[in-house]
Parts: sequence; structure tokens; C-alpha cells
Amino acid sequence: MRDSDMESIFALVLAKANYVVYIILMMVGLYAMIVKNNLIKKIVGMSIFQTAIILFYVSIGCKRGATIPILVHHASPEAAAHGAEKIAAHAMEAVDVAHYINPLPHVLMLTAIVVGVATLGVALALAIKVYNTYGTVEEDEINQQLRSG
Amino acid sequence: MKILGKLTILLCGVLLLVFTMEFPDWGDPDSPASTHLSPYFIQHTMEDTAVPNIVTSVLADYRGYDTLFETTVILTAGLACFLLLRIERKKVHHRYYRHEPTGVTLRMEGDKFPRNSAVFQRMDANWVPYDFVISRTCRLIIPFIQIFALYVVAHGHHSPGGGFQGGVLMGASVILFAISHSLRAAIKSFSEKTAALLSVTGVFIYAGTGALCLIFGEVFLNYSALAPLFGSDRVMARSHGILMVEIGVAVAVTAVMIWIYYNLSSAGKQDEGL
Amino acid sequence: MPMETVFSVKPFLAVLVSLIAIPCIISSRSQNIRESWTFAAAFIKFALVLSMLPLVLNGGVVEYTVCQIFPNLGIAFRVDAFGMLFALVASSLWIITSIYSIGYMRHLDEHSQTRYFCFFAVALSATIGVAFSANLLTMYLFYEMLSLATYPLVTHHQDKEARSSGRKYLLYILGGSIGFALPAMLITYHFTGTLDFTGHGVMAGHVTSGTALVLTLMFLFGFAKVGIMPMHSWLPAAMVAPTPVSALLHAVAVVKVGAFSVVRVFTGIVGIDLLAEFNIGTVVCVIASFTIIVASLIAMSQDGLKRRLAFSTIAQLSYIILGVGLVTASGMTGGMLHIAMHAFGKITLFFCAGAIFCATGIKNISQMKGIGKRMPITMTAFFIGSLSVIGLPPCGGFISKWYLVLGTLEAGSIPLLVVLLTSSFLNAVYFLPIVYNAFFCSAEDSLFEPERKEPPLYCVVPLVITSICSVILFFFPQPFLNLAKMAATTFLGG
Amino acid sequence: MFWQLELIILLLVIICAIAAITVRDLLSSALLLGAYSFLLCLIWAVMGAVDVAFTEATVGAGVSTVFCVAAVFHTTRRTKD
Amino acid sequence: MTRHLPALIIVIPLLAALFTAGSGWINSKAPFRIAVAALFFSFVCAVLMLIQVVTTGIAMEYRMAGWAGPMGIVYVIDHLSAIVLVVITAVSTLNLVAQKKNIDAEFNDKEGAFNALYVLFTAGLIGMTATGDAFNLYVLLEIVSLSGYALIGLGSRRAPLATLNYLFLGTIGATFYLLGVGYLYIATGTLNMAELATIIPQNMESGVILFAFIICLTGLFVKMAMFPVHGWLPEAYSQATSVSTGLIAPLTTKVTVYIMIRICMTVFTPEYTFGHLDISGFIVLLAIVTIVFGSLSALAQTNVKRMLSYIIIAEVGYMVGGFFLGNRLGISGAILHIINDAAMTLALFLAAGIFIWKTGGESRSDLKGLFAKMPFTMAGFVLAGLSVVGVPPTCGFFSKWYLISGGIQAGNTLFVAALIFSSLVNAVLFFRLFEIAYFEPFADADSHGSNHGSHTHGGALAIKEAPLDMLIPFLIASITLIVLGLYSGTIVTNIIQFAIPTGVI
Repeated sequence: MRDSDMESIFALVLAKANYVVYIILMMVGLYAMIVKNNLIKKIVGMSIFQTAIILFYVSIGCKRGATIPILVHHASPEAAAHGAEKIAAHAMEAVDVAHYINPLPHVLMLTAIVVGVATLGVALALAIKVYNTYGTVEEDEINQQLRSG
Repeated sequence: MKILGKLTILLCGVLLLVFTMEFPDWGDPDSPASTHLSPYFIQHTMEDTAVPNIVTSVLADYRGYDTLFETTVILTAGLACFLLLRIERKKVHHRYYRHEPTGVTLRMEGDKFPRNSAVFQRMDANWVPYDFVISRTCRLIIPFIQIFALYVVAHGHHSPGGGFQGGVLMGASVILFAISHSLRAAIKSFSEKTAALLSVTGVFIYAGTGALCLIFGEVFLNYSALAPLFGSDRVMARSHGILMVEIGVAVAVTAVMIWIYYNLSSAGKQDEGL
Repeated sequence: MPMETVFSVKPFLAVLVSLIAIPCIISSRSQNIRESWTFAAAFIKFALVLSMLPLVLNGGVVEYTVCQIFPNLGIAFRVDAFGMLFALVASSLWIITSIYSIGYMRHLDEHSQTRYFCFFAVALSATIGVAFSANLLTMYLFYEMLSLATYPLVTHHQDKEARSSGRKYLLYILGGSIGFALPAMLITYHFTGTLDFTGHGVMAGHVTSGTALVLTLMFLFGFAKVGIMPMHSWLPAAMVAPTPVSALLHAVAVVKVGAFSVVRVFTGIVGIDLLAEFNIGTVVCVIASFTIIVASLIAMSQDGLKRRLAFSTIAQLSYIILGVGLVTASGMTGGMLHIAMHAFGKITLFFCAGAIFCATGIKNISQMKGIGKRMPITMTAFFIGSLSVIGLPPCGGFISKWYLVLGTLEAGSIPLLVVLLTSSFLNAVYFLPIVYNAFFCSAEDSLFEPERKEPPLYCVVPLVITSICSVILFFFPQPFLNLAKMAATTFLGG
Repeated sequence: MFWQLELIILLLVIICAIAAITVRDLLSSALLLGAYSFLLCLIWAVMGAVDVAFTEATVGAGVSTVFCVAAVFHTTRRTKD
Repeated sequence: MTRHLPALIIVIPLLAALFTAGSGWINSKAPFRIAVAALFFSFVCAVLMLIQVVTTGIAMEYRMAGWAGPMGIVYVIDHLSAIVLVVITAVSTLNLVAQKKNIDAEFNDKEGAFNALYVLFTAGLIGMTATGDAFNLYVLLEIVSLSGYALIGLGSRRAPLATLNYLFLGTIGATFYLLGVGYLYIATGTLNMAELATIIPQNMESGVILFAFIICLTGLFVKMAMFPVHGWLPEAYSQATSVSTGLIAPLTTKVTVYIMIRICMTVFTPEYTFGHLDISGFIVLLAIVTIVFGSLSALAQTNVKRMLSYIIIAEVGYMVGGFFLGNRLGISGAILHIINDAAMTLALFLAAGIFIWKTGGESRSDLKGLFAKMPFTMAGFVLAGLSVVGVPPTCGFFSKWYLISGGIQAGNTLFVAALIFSSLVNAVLFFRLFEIAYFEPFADADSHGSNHGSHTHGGALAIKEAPLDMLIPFLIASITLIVLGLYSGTIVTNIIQFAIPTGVI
């Protein structure tokens, strides 16, 4: 009984909460990338921007009342010794889809995280180069230098 | 400009919010996302690949091709940082050497000081005394971190983790060493060339496994072709193949993380670091 | 009439031959070898053209398709009477001009003659290509090729004046063709689905009168080489070119290509009956006659000989357009015939101008008093040429103008007749005084000492030939006349 | 079913993000980015995306932070916004 | 063997890139050779696949890791992707060969990394073109972007900043695309393009799909520098080194346009893109603005590379506008223009590379007297310029022909006018360059005699052509322009016709 109305409150509150949060984060990142003046700040904003998307994807994958996408299998040593057929057979008998979270978005997001850190590294390298050239990472100061010659 | 940007962002946000309202509820079990494709993975991972961790099986087998290029992205980043930042150390102006017994610090012009002297230790230009506690603690925990990293790589089939996480951990351990001691010390034990070659090797292990499948007459990355190689049936062959590529990923990620760190933390000089 | 169609590669070869000659021209070691290549190409081309003449005279047609690019539209060649007429003129005059330009260039020791001869050859094959093209696309292709190939020739001297006039040249020619002709072509293709030159037009039945008028005018101004006002002012500017260039290109090839293209489009795309029924022809006639009168008037005020010739060219070109605009048999015959007749007359005049410049370095008419005693042969040729251009017997020009006059009478439009006669009178007014001053001015105000001193032989021979030609053409106007008549009958739908 | 915790973490995440782009010291901005990543990794752990959480913990909270710090160390800490 | 071509065409460059990067630490000659060999190999693969697809008439499908359809990642080589693959591989091979001298000059101790990134860039483009999976496309897009940043960032003194801005905008674009894919996944639950194409028509009214379409398109527009978000392109391209520009300028925008066409026609079916939505008019308008803007700002440049970059922006307008005209002619024109424009841009930037290598300057006035100095190079350059202007028989004319007649058929006079206008502007631009090169005497002394007389006296001596290993590839590129022009009819009827779904009239 209590569990059920917990459920309802839960649904009520979190039906869209993640999506709203991801939008807020995304906008924060976008704001930093467009409006901010400091290159490092922009890079930080870029990182936030990308992680927001990851939050979005993970939220897609969620499934109420389901657990992490690792099959519970009592593959006892001898079962493993008997090789895959046993395990497979065991898996065959009952894998209830509703028990496990949708794994696909997680896979995609592993890729996205890695892409994010790669981009971050390159961006920081460029920022360091910019600093070595102009002695500053503030965009307006750099533009001033460019205009002055 | 600023105002324009803010307006654009506001517009984007509102748009996104509006369209979000059409989404299926959060965690709704019968949204198309959870009903269309994912059930196949959940149900068939065991019989297809004998890997209980669905994420691992999808990552390294069903969408293994993605992961290959994901690793390549990392490699690309490493190469990019190298290409952009690396500069051969030009003639040094001056260096600082600390006389261990007395703690006196000397400023020497050029490079002419004896490289390996027992009593003199070279100091970075902006030097903070290396804290004894920190360095010793790191020395203590780094081996454990590395063992844990190996575990994560090896046990990715059955528990969270896998090549990426393990590789990053391994890389982090070296980075930690570089921070707690000095960049030069780290480079001495794990040189840049090693990092570069290892990163290439890692990706090569992955791509090579795939190409091996081609040679064995199956399509690219179809590990079950390697069954005769592993001496197991085709399903277990997939599982072993996944392990191989995970190792490749781990090697590549480790090396690249270290490589990028070397270049970033020394602005490409690889002389005096963080 | 029975139209026998022969599929042969000859037209394509006739176009290619001078292009093939180019590598030889570039790679040849000495001047003589180079120019012998030029001659070889010229003669082969002429022979090829000539070899197709009998067939065409018997009402045959030669066709050849190079490649298909769009549905039922590709790069194809088709030799009919009209094209043959033009090709004959161009290829025959090329030989003569080559002789002349050798003399001219060598005598003045111009720089980068190799470049000169190369682009000369390119221009020629472009001209023949236009003459033989079977559809508007092919014609446009060679038209552009010609515009670009003549640019280095016009700006041969590479000095400031050449630069500015070259700019003007490109502005008018390219601007016209890209801005007007190309869209007009595409719109036509969109409406009719074909761009082949048929006997009597493809537009009929596809477009409304308004569209037809607009397209016609777009073509008329788009092919700016025809020098219809207000698209004319590149022509006087282009007179900075070396004289052989002006002679061949701006009296024969380029401007005539413009006229040819316009006539082709009017007859082959727009269609004569369309011109007639929507009174588009009248509009064209009005524009043309305006150009004729104004250009003639301007020509009178020019002192530079070549500039005067240029303006007279503008006027003469409009005769051709006028002839077609009349949409009567003899009018069109006269118009097309005028391409040939005027070519021979005008090239003679240009040769003379060049010869005078070669020998004495004089460009202005006011300095030519008594020059006739100095170089009688040249000035006699000049006299004949001017007679031909004015249109008096015994010169070829008379015949074409005669047919034009007949055409105006057939069309029963007296104003146009008046226009023609006035302009002939004006021609006389601005040509004959030159000749008169050259020969019959009294010894004291002659600017030249009396002893004879002709220009180099290379320069004299060609102009003699051309002047003789234009006399011969008066007595034996065939084959040009027959070709023109056949073409006219074809276009008027038999 | 501790959704309250999840809500709190979500709020913290937003706060961290805004703080990371508003502080006037780039070093602390970098560190705040690390904190942000770590909080996100918590959320994902709660949502059951363990692998993603693990990766984010190592990559996002770990290595990227180090990279940022290294970059700041080689450029400058001060900023006007 | 042929069955594995779709995998080999990308796997071989990938492995080669690894070997290149590794061998850079041992030998400084090896990387270049490996790279050229690998790129040429994939070029051969591409040609073979094109032949097979055209002869059999059915698309080749390759299941990576042996998993079919939605589960795994599938590579699909149909007419469209086959021809684009040929273009990509040809361009990158030719450019690498042509620019060897520039590479040696600019990346003296980093050949390994440079060549590896070069090959990775190409491999990424190949993958993007061939893939049939919406997410895989994103990963490869990121490979292309990252290697692109590295290649551009090593340019002049101002390059890093330009690259950083490029990186920010590129990331926004790619992330928007990723977001769009996510929305598609929410609505349909799959990532496979073919399956998406079957599901989307069933629920056309869904707002989520609409938004996915919009945001994917926005991301791609950022990537291809459409008008409001074009800012990064000229700066980045003009600051990069010649070799990088020669690779990136011809390919990036074109392939992005290809991706747009692929997304609009294969994923969101034409019925959805042109039928259900009525945003085509707006996008064509945007394209028109892009064309006019690009041409006008190209007019204002004195730096040759900047001018060419702005021309690229205008060309993007051509293709996008032509595609969104939504009729067969327009789309054929857009696709044909992808091919032609890649060839033109390659030729132009190779020429620019030669000029820079020769004169050391990038501004218009550095072209002085080059006609006399290097006639063959200038001949090729003239060809390329005329092709951009759209003079027959160069290929530029024919794609423009299709685009304009598409505009006429759609009754979009504004688009036609914009095309004519930009052709005129291009004519002005290029003849301005030709004039400088033709009229003004070469800077240094000995050039005075150079334009004197025929080869007999001294003409040949004064000519200082570019070295052959630069000149020959460049001339090949510029001859290709004419060949493409003459065979454009064949290309359209045999390849492009089949690339357009029959739904489009």
C-alpha cells in the first residue's frame, strides 16, 4: 500500500525531472560556450554541455523497477567448466526483460564520455597554444592584440 | 553579441522543454526505447556471447565496431595533442639544483651540470618541496590501484568495468606518480616513446583481432571465427574475443591518457611538469 | 526539298584541327616551323570545310554527335547551308590573315608571338564550332570558348590601356552571356525540352508572346558580340589589339559569331513565324536601325582609323540583324549574305589600316593626307574595300545590300528602307574623304614625300587578295548567294 | 527507491555546473567541474547505469580534472568572468 | 573478396594509420609512403565498389561483427555513397601526393603523427559515408573533427585561436546531431537508418521526430557553415597550412552536405522531408542568403585563401538550396555539385598551395606575373576558376545547369537569380586574379624577359615552373574538371538517378 503511493509520488516527481535537469545543464553549457569571454571557461562549458547529453541518454535508458543490466546467473564453477551451452541454457530458461535496464544507451554513452574527454584534451592543448601566442586566454584581449596588429 | 547569445539559448531551452513534454514518462517500461531493440540484447546476450554483463557484450561485440572507433578517437586525441603541443626542448636558460644535505638551491646557467649526481637534485623552476607523506602514500597506493585496474579489465564480463575503466585507472596511477613525484621521474620510468607505441599497439590489438576474423574467412570483428584459435566453441570464442579487445582498449587508453598528460602538464616541453 | 543527312566526323575534325595544331605550335623550335604549323592547320581546316560544300549545296546536311550530356541534349555538330556559309568565310579568311599576321608581327617584332598564334588557333576552332553547332548548348560552349580565347589577343600588349579595355571586353561579353543568354537558354529548355536548331524554331506553341519577346531580347543582348546598342562599347575599346586580331576577330570572327549566333537563335530557336506573328521582328528591326544610324553618326566623328572602322562595323552588323528582323525571303538572304560580303570588305580595310601603321606608324585619319602617293596599292585596296562596305558596285557589298533593300520593300516598310539608304550615304560620307585626301590632295599639304614605299610584302599580298575577292564576289556571288538563299528558304519553312 | 536522494543530487549538480562557469578562479572552476562529474556519476549509479557511472568517475571526475588543472597551471588562474 | 570491400576500404587506412604513427618514431620517410599506399588502396576499393554497384544495381551491405540489422552496425554502399567514396579517396590521395614538399617543410619532425592524422581523417570520412547506423556516424564524425582540429591547428600564428573557435562550433554541431539521434531513439527505439526509415513514416505527426529532424539539421548546418553559423570556416581554412586546407576544404563541407542528403532522404524519407514538413522554402531562403553573403564577402577579400573559403560557403549554399528545392533536377544538381565542387576546390587549393610554396605570400598581389612565370600552373588555375564561374565545358557549368533548371522547375526565381549573381561575382573575382597574374610584371628582375618572344629566344629560360611532383597531380586535378564536365551526363543517368528515391519527381 505505502509502496504503491510511494510509487505514485515517485512517478509524479520524477516523470520529467531528469529531462528538465538535462535541459538546464545543456543551456548552462551553451551559455558558457557562447557568452563567456575566457577560453578555459568556454572549455569547461563545453564539458558540461556534453555531459548533459549523457544524462539525457541515460535517462532514456531507465526503466522503473528494473536493475542494472548484468544478468544474475549462478554460473557455478562446474557450470562454467561445462562451457557455454550450460550457461546459455541457463540463460535461456528465464531472462525477464522487465528486470533489466535498457543497456543500449549506456553503451552509447561510454563512447560519448570518451569522445568528451578526447575533445577536452585537444581543446586544452589548443588553449595552451593560444596562451603561448598571446599571453592571455581572454578573448577580448586577444582580439585587441589582433586589431592593434 | 552577448544579448543575442542569451536570447538564442533561451529560445533553445524553451523549445527543448516544449518537445520534452511529449516524451514517454521517465523510466516507462513500455516506451519504444525499452521495448523495441533492447529486449533482444537482454535475452540473447548469454546464448550469443556468454557474457552476463550486457553492456560489455553490446559494447565489444554487437556494437564492437563503434568501440573500435571509440578507441581510435582516443588515439586521435593523443596524436592531436602531440602534434599540437610537442616542441623539442630548446636551449635551456638556467636550471635549479638543490644540494640535498644542506638544502641550498643553486641556479646554474645552461645544461652543463652533472646529470646524475648523488647529492644534487634537480628542481623545477616553480618548485614546491615534494611532501614526504604525499609521495610515500602514493608509492603505497599506486600498486593497489594498478591491481584493481587489472581486475576491472579482466572481470569486465561479469561486473561493471572493462577496457576503458581499467585503462583509465591504470593511466591515472602513472599520472598520480607523476604528480606526487615529478614529471621527469615518471618519464624516466614510462617514456613518451613507450606511451606512443603502446597506444598504437592497443588499437592495433583491437583492429588486428578484427582483421584476424577477416583472415579466418568471417566478416570483420566476428570473433566466433577465432574459435579454432582459442580451441573453444563459437560462443565462448566470442567471449574470449571480447576479452582480447578489452585488453587492447585498456592498453590504448592507458598509454594515451599518460601521453596526453605528459604533453598538457609540460606544455609540450616534457621537461618541467605539474 | 529533299534533305539527305550524312553522319560524318568531318565537322568535328574541322573544329579540332587547329586545337591539335597548338601543341605543335608551342613545341616548335623556330618561328618558321611554328608558322608553317599554323598554315598547315589553316589549309586542312579549309579543305575539310570545302569538302563538305558540294553536299550542302545539294541540300544535304552533315551531322555528328560527340557526347550526350542532358536528355536529348548534348555536344553535337550539324552543317547546314547557313553554317557552311559562315564557316567558309571564316576558314578562308584565316589563311589570308595568317599570312598577314606573320608579316605584321615580325615587322613590329611583337612579344610572345607563340601565345598569339596559339590563341589565334583556339579562336578559330571556336568560330568553326559555333558555325557547325547543332544545338544551343554546343553553340554557347564555343561562344564562351571564343570569348575567353580572344581575351589574351585583345590585351596582347599587356599595358594599362589593354588592361582596361580587356576588362570592358570581358564585362560586356561574359556578363552578357552569363547574365542574359544562359538563363534565357535554360528557360527555353525548361519550356520546350529541347535546344536543337530546327528549321523553324522550337518555341512555337510552348511559350506566350510576352515570354517569347523577353527571351528574344535576352538572346539579342546576351550575345553581346553582335554589338547591338547599348551592348556595343566593348568593340571600339577592343581596337587596342594588334591589327590582325582586330581584322580577323573584330571584323570577321568575333562580331560575326555574335551576329551568326543571334540569327541562329532567331531562326532555329525562336522561329521565324513566331517572330512574324508576335511582331517581335519589328521590335528587333527598330533596335537594329537605331543602332545603324547612331553608330554611323558616331563613326563620322572618329579620327582614329581603327575606331572609325569599329563603329562602321557596329552599324554593318545591325544590317544582318535587320535583315533577319524583316522576316522576308530576300531580307534574310541579304542579311546572311552580308556576313560574307561585309567580312571581305571590312577585313580589307583593317588590313590597310594595319599596313599603314606598319609602314608609317600612323593611326589617325587626319595625318593621312597624300598617303596614296606613298602607298598606292594599299590605298587602292582601301578604296575597293570602302566601296564594298558602302555597297556600291562593282563590289560584293552591293549584292547583299541590294537584297536587304528588296527585303524592306517586300516587308513594305518604307522607314527601314530610308534607314538603309541613309546609312549607306553616311558610310560614303565617312569613308570616301579618306580616300580622296589620300590621293587627290595638292602636293603642298601632302604630309608625305612622294616616293613610293609600300609596306612589307607579307602585309600587302593579303589585302590585295581580299580586295580582289570582294570584287570577284560581285560578279560571281555564288556559292555564298546560293547558300544564303537555301538557308532562307529553309528558315521560312520552304 | 531513494528518489529524494536523487532529487537532491540533481539540484547539487545544477549548482555545481553554474558555480563552475561563474567562479572567478579557473583552478576552482576546474575542480568544480570534477565535483560536477562526480555528482553526475552518483546519479547514474542510482539510475543503474553502473558502467557509465564507473567510466564517468574515472574519466570525468578523474582524468579530465587533472587535464584541466594542468592546462590552468600552464595558462593562468585569473579571469574576468 | 569483393564481399569484404566495404570493410577493407576503411580497415586498411585504419591499420595503415597505426603503422604510420608507429613508424614515425623509427624512420622519417616511411610514414608518407605507407599513407599514400593505404589511401591509394582504398581508392581502388572505392572504384571497385562503384563498378559493382553500378553493374549489379543493388546496394552492397556489410554486417560488422556479423550482426544483422538493428542489433549490429551495418555498412551500406549504394550508388550515392559509392560515388562519394570515390571522390573522398581520390581527393585525399591526390592532395597528399601533391603536397609532399609542403609536408616536409612544415612538419619536419612529426611526419608520423601528421600522416597518421591525415589518414585517420580520410578513414573517418569514408566511414561516415558508408555507415548505415546513425550513432556510428556520430563516432566517425568525431574522429574527423578531432583530426581536423589537429591538422588545422598547426597553421599560422593565429591558427590555434581559429581552431579553438572551430572546435567549439564543431562540438555544438556534433552534439546537436547526437541529441537528434537520441530523440529519434526515444521515438523509435532503434539506431539503424534503414529501420528508422520504415518506422518514421508510421508516426509522422510525432513532435519528437519533428524536433529530432530540426536539431539534426541544425547540427549539420553548423558543421557545413550555413549562413548564420559560418563564422568559423574562413578563419580556420585560411590560417591552416596548405596541405591541411587542401584536404579539409574540398571534403569536410561536401561530406557534411552528403550526410544531410543521406539523413533527409534515407532516414527521414522524402515524403517526410518535402511532403509532410513545409520548411523547405525557409531553408532555400537561408541558402540564398548564404550564397549572396558568401559571394559578396569573397569580393571583399585580398587574401587568396580567405577568398576561396568564402567561395566555399557560397557553394554550400548552392548544394543545400538545390537539394531543398525538392525536385529531381535540383537534387541531381546538388549531388552532382558535391562531386564537381570537391574537384574544383581541390584544384583551387592545390594551386594556392603551389603559389604559396613558390612566392611565400597569400595575398592577391603575390600572383604578379605568374602567367609568364609558370604557364602550366596558371593554365590549370584558370581552368579551375572557369569551372567555379561555370563556363562550359568545365564541370561547374553542368551542375549549375541542373541547379538552375531545378530552380526554374520549382518556380523559385530568387534562387535562380542568386545563382546567376554568384556566377557573375565569381567571374569578377577570378578575372581580377588573372589580370594581376597576367598584366603586372613579376616581382624580381629576371622575369622581364620571360614574357618576351617565343620559346626560341629566352622564353623557356625565364619560366620557373613548380616542381613536377606538385605540378602533375595538380594538372591531373584540373584536367579532371573537364572530364567530369563532359561525362556529367553519364554520371547523372547511370549513378545519380538511382541515388534519388523514386518518390521524388
